[in-house]
Amino acid sequence: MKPKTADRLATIAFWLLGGITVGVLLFIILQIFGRGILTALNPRFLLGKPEAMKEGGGVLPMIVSTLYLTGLTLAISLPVSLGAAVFLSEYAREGRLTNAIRFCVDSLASLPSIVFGLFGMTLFVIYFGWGYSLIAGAFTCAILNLPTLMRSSEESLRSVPGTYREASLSLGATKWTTVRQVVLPSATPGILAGTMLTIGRIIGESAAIVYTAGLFVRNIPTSPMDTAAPLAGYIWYAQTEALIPDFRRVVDGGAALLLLLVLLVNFAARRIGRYYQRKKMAGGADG
Amino acid sequence: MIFLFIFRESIPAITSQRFTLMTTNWSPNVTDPAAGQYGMLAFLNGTIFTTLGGMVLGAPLGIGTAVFITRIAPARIGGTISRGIELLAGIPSVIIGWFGLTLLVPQIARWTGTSGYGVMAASVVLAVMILPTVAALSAEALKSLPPELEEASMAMGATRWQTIRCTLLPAAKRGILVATVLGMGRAIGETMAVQMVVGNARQIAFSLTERTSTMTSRIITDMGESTGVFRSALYAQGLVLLLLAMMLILGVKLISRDKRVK
Amino acid sequence: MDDQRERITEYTRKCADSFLQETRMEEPGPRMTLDNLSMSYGDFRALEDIMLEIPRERITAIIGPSGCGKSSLLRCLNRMNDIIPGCRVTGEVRLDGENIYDPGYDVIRLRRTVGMVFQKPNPFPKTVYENVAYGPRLAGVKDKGELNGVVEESLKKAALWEEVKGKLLGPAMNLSGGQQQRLCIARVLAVEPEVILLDEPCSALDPVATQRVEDLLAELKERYTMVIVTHNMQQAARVSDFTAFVMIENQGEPGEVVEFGETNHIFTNPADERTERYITGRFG
Amino acid sequence: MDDQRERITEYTRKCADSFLQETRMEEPGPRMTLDNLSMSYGDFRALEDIMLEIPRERITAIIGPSGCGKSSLLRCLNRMNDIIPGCRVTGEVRLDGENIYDPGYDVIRLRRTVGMVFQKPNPFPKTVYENVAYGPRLAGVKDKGELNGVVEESLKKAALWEEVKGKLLGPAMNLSGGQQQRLCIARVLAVEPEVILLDEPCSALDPVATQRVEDLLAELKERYTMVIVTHNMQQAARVSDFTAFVMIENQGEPGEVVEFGETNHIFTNPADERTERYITGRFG
Amino acid sequence: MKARKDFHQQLDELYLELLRMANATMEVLERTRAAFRDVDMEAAQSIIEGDDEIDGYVTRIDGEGIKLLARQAPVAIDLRTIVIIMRISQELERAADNCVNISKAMENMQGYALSPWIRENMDEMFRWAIKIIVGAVNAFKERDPDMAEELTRMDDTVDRINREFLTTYDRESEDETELVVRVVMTARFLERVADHGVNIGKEVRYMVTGEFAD
Amino acid sequence: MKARKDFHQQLDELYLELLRMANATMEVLERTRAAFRDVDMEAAQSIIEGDDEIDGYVTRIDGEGIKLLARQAPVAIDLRTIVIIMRISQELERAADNCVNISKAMENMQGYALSPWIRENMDEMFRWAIKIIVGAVNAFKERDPDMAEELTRMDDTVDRINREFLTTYDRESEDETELVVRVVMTARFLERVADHGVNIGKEVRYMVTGEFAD
Ligand SMILES: Nc1ncnc2c1ncn2[C@@H]1O[C@H](COP(=O)(O)OP(=O)(O)OP(=O)(O)O)[C@@H](O)[C@H]1O
Ligand SMILES: Nc1ncnc2c1ncn2[C@@H]1O[C@H](COP(=O)(O)OP(=O)(O)OP(=O)(O)O)[C@@H](O)[C@H]1O
Ligand SMILES: [Mg+2]
Ligand SMILES: [Mg+2]
Ligand SMILES: O=P([O-])([O-])[O-]
Repeated sequence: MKPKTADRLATIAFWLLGGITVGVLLFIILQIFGRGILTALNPRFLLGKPEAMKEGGGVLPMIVSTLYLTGLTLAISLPVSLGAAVFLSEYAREGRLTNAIRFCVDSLASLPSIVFGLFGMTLFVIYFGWGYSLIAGAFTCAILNLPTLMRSSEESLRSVPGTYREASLSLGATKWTTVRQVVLPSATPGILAGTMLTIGRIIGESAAIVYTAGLFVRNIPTSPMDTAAPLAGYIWYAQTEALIPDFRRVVDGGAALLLLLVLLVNFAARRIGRYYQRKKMAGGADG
Repeated sequence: MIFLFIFRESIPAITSQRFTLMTTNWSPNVTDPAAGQYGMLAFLNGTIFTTLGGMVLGAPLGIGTAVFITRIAPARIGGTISRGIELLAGIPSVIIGWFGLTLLVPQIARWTGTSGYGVMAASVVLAVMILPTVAALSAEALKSLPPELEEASMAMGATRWQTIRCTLLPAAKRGILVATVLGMGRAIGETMAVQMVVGNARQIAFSLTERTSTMTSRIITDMGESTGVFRSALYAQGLVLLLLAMMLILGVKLISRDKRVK
Repeated sequence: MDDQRERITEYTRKCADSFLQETRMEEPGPRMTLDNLSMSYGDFRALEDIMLEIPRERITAIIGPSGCGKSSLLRCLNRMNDIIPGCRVTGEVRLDGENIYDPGYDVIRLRRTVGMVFQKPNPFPKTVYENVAYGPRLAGVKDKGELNGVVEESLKKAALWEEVKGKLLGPAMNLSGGQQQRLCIARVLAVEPEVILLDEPCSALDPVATQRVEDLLAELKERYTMVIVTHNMQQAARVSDFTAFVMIENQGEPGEVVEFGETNHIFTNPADERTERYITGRFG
Repeated sequence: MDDQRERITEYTRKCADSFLQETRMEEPGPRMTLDNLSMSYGDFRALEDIMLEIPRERITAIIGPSGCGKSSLLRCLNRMNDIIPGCRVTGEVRLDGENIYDPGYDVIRLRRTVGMVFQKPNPFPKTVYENVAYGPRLAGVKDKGELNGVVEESLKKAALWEEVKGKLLGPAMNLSGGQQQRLCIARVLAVEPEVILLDEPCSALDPVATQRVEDLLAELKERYTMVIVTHNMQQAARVSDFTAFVMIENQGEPGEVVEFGETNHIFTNPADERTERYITGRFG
Repeated sequence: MKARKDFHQQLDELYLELLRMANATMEVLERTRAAFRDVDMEAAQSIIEGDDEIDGYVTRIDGEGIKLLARQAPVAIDLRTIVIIMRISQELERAADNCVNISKAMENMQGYALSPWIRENMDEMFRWAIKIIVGAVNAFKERDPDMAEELTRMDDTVDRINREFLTTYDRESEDETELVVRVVMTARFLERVADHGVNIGKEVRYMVTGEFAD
Repeated sequence: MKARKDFHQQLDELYLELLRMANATMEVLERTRAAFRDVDMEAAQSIIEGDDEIDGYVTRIDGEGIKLLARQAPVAIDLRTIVIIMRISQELERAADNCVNISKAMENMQGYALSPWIRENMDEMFRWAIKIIVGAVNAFKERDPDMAEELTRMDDTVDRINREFLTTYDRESEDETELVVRVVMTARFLERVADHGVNIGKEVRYMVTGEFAD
């Protein structure tokens, strides 16, 4: 009977552990939405301009900054990382060099983002003299995310079964055609998943951008050289400096908004991914 | 390239302050950076202390949750929880930090009669931060175990707990270890949330409720105003973080290489 | 010439044991009896009214087209179906007279008495030794010497000892597919079962490894009652003493046992026309 | 009675075509000729001095124990070995007289002439239609109508049209294993090859799907020269017209062709004793 | 689901080949009957020479049967069919051999006059033997297991006439001993032919039912 | 690598069973020879009754052979061995049947006196026929394909003696016609026995070499 008793006890213990996690999860999500959802969806907050010292500021420029930054970062990092990934997985001969590259990339990937922030500030903001600007933030974020993006893309390219390549080659396709027609399309879901994670990371990123893109702006940034204030950084700023009288409202609302944004992006990316894959699957050789 | 850059930037600090980097005295001088003292031992200690705290709380919880959602809970509940965990992973760290600040710190303050800032708060926040990483990756490791293993064990007359303990956990050991190490990486590198609750004192913490700083929180705090050797000292901290990161990577590599052999 | 004849006579006389006795082996009594067994997955009825007797110390093969319920049937015999949510079983399965579906029946004991080997070799990711020692350990055997003995004996019974005795402490995953499958059999033997169920044990193996496993089964049948599910009719023909042919009459209906009998008979002269059509490849 | 006899006579007379002619088919000329072919992976010599003639519009099976170099031999025939780093080939392989290893030989054209089907069904993760249209598209066919025609025809040749005509735009991955393998064959047929190489095309399929693919091969052999590598001797016996038995004499030595001849002959009366030992399962 | 088209086609082919052989055998029987009736030595000679055709069938059927056994691993009815076809072809060949024997015996009967009794009875035997072979072939064609009994019954008649030759005729006839011996032997050969027919019937029964005849 | 232990054991078993049958058949032949020599009616009767034993062998060997064909999908030498064992068992059975025929013929010879010439020549034929069967069985046991030729040569002697019975004896003997017929037929039966031996030799050749005899 002993094993059976142990079995029963263990089951209870695991239910408890699971319960705690669910509790934490529910608590946080409910708290975020409970506190901030009304503020977040308030048009004045959503579409208003921020106030430095007064109550009642909005966050529109921050939202725009976030989206702008995300777009810019992806525009920089996606092509580079994809190119590198294709090179590494399809063309480069396995050897010391590729392994060294991979090791560096892996190390970079696990470097705390604040170090990138430091680096970005020194290089882009001061050395290049771009000042706090979207472009500096975007480059920093791009470098920050490049390793993840590249490795996840490479992984998904690698996980495309070799049999696809063989099949394509044996039908008389060239290597480049094979990559374009078969390998990339079938790696798309993996690449997209990596991209989605990256987007989430950019939206939520604060450490790397507060001293590169900027902390606070009143106007909606338009040019890449403008100073910007992505939402996550702004929240941090608002609560550490506590200069705004209703900073709690701003932070709560901002948190809810951020969460919504993350959810939205996830959802959209999934949609796009599915659509793209379907198109690719049905699409012809020239697609 | 980035390594080189960081290394070069930290040279001034290393050369000029060779002996003081490993002390606890951190008294930067903003106007004349060269005159300040830049001992980072306190922050190193803070980093390790908070990380360990986070791990002790977060890892068992994460692994337990992973087992729960993959093997114990009915499929529907398990699925819902794991989707929730993914969501938790997507919550920006500032928000978690904000919660730590507004809910946790006052609670701790009330219980212990201190300010509430400090290692304990930071550990709890970190535990929450790494929970999704550990839980999701461990769950993945458990899920990717061939179902035949479980069947084999059950077919030999093992109870569910015996199966989990003697077969599934050992089989997923490497995946779980990797999950834990990655969670640890996240804990070490975490900046904002920790900075918000750790108290940012320039002292070594000997108890759970003392204020202290971690290396990352110190960088973010001082980054805006640093120049010269001061900034270089921040870079030196970055370098230490980098080395830690590389060690972790090597660790993960070793673990997973093992796996490939077997 | 007469000399030659003498030699031939002598030669044949040597074969003292009568051929007659060997070929007509006496019918062994049943070890397990399925009585009116039906099972469903949720609303889907997979098997209906199965009546079957599994003869003692013989190999019984279950053959039939894909999806007819062979695996489901097999898994009823050691209640591995209990794990599958929504799976319901009615009717009786008697093991040495006792109904294993009785509420009070000890499932853990049942699964040690009725061992199982799966389609894909599935050794635990442990050493060879630990794989075999797993079952005895579960049962509480702690003594090192005793464990060693059980491991060695089980591996010998599984015709694997010679091949692995040098790598007992090496990972089981490093063995070849065929060796892994024999290891899984050894692992089952270590818990001293009386019946062994095998669900397509060779379908993931190449022909050479398959041959090895088949040879092993032929050796084991002296001491164990075995039930083997196989897709491969030639395999059923080669290894089994008795064969049950299961099929579904019409799409969506439950599987039923169309014919059960001596393998010799089934493969030379089946009684049911559907069996004949199936084994000669004349379906559809 | 005489009446009955008359009916029998009539019945047999109906079979006008002479049995004699059918059974003794005239030897077809070779489509591909391997001349002194050797190949190595780095330092390891996998095959040595292979001489072989692949008869036109017949199925040639390559059998032999695991690791003897069957797959390597097959992949020499359409230079799929070029992809493997460190792989070197010497000797000649002539396709209709031209040596495909000549420096100037167009590999892309070769691979369209000598198509290949692999062990595991490997359709592209596209629709059924796109899988078949892949090859023609590569060749520059753009016209929708023409493509449709090629797709339909190829699927029909592969005996798959009836099963998939409703799901042409559904994902190929949703097909069953056997259907996927026939789709892969259709995909090859769409580029209008003359020779088709098949590397254990049924080893991942269940017996029913295997049967289907074998039937398909029997139909295709009227128009295509086929070479099939198989682990399964019974399969070689069933489907092929000619059989080559490859083996390694001693561990570490390269593989060689021990015997090549009509399948009938190999399986009833092989000339080489090693072949006999192998096919009757008497090795080792 | 399964098809095994190729194999079953080849099996049908083999089946037809045996029917063709049966046809040829029946023709030989008829020709032997006519040759005996008309004491036609030329016809007898051509029967002896034509035996190669029958032997050719046996070689082909044996080769093809072995080939199918080796290549197709047949079971149940398919296996029985192949084995039995090979066996029936042997029975037919031996039946035809007996025709050759009769033809050879006829050579030695040259110059003797055959009494009407002999002619009548021998022709009767021929008729029955042929009837039995036709019935056996028919049973094979129709896959009729029940014909075996009827054939056995018909064989009784053949046996009866044979016994008449063997007991009544050889005691009472005043023919030359040599002629008597030939005639008795011819009767005996025909009796063998009928026996082969009966064997075929039994083999058909086994082929269809899978039960060996007692 | 491969083993197929079980199958090859069963095949050996079948091989031995055929040798046992051959033994029994040779015994029957010897007993028939003795019975004929001693005109021992009781022995003849016991031979007729003992035929069931031989038939039992055939049934068992057939059943076992079919079983192995159905279950083991044999090829090459294994396949040929099984098919040929089944065939040889049939040849042996028919050889034994001829012994039964001789025994039955003896019943009708009761009361006649056999001339020494007949006795001698018939015993000579018996000796040769037995020699041929022994040689054939030996060829089977030793898997010797070359024996076939020697058997054919030995068969010539049997044929020669048979022809003597058939041409010289039946013309010149003054025995009663009935006796002549029996004696000639007995010779003929022995000739058949020898033929079956020759057939066995050919079948052994096929079994070993895979080539059908011409
Ligand atoms: N867990 C399950 N839930 C629902 N239906 C199931 C489940 N397992 C099997 N089935 C269904 O039960 C039927 C019988 O399945 P089973 O696996 O026993 O067939 P099988 O004869 O073993 O087939 P195969 O030869 O393909 O292994 C099938 O129709 C299958 O779809
Ligand atoms: N890419 C490679 N690099 C080095 N050696 C190889 C490679 N591919 C195969 N070999 C070796 O070449 C030999 C022949 O391999 P091949 O795959 O042709 O054998 P095979 O007869 O097809 O075996 P199987 O039946 O297991 O598929 C083997 O010893 C194998 O280890
Ligand atoms: Mg199954
Ligand atoms: Mg291969
Ligand atoms: O050939 P038979 O001896 O059977 O007439």
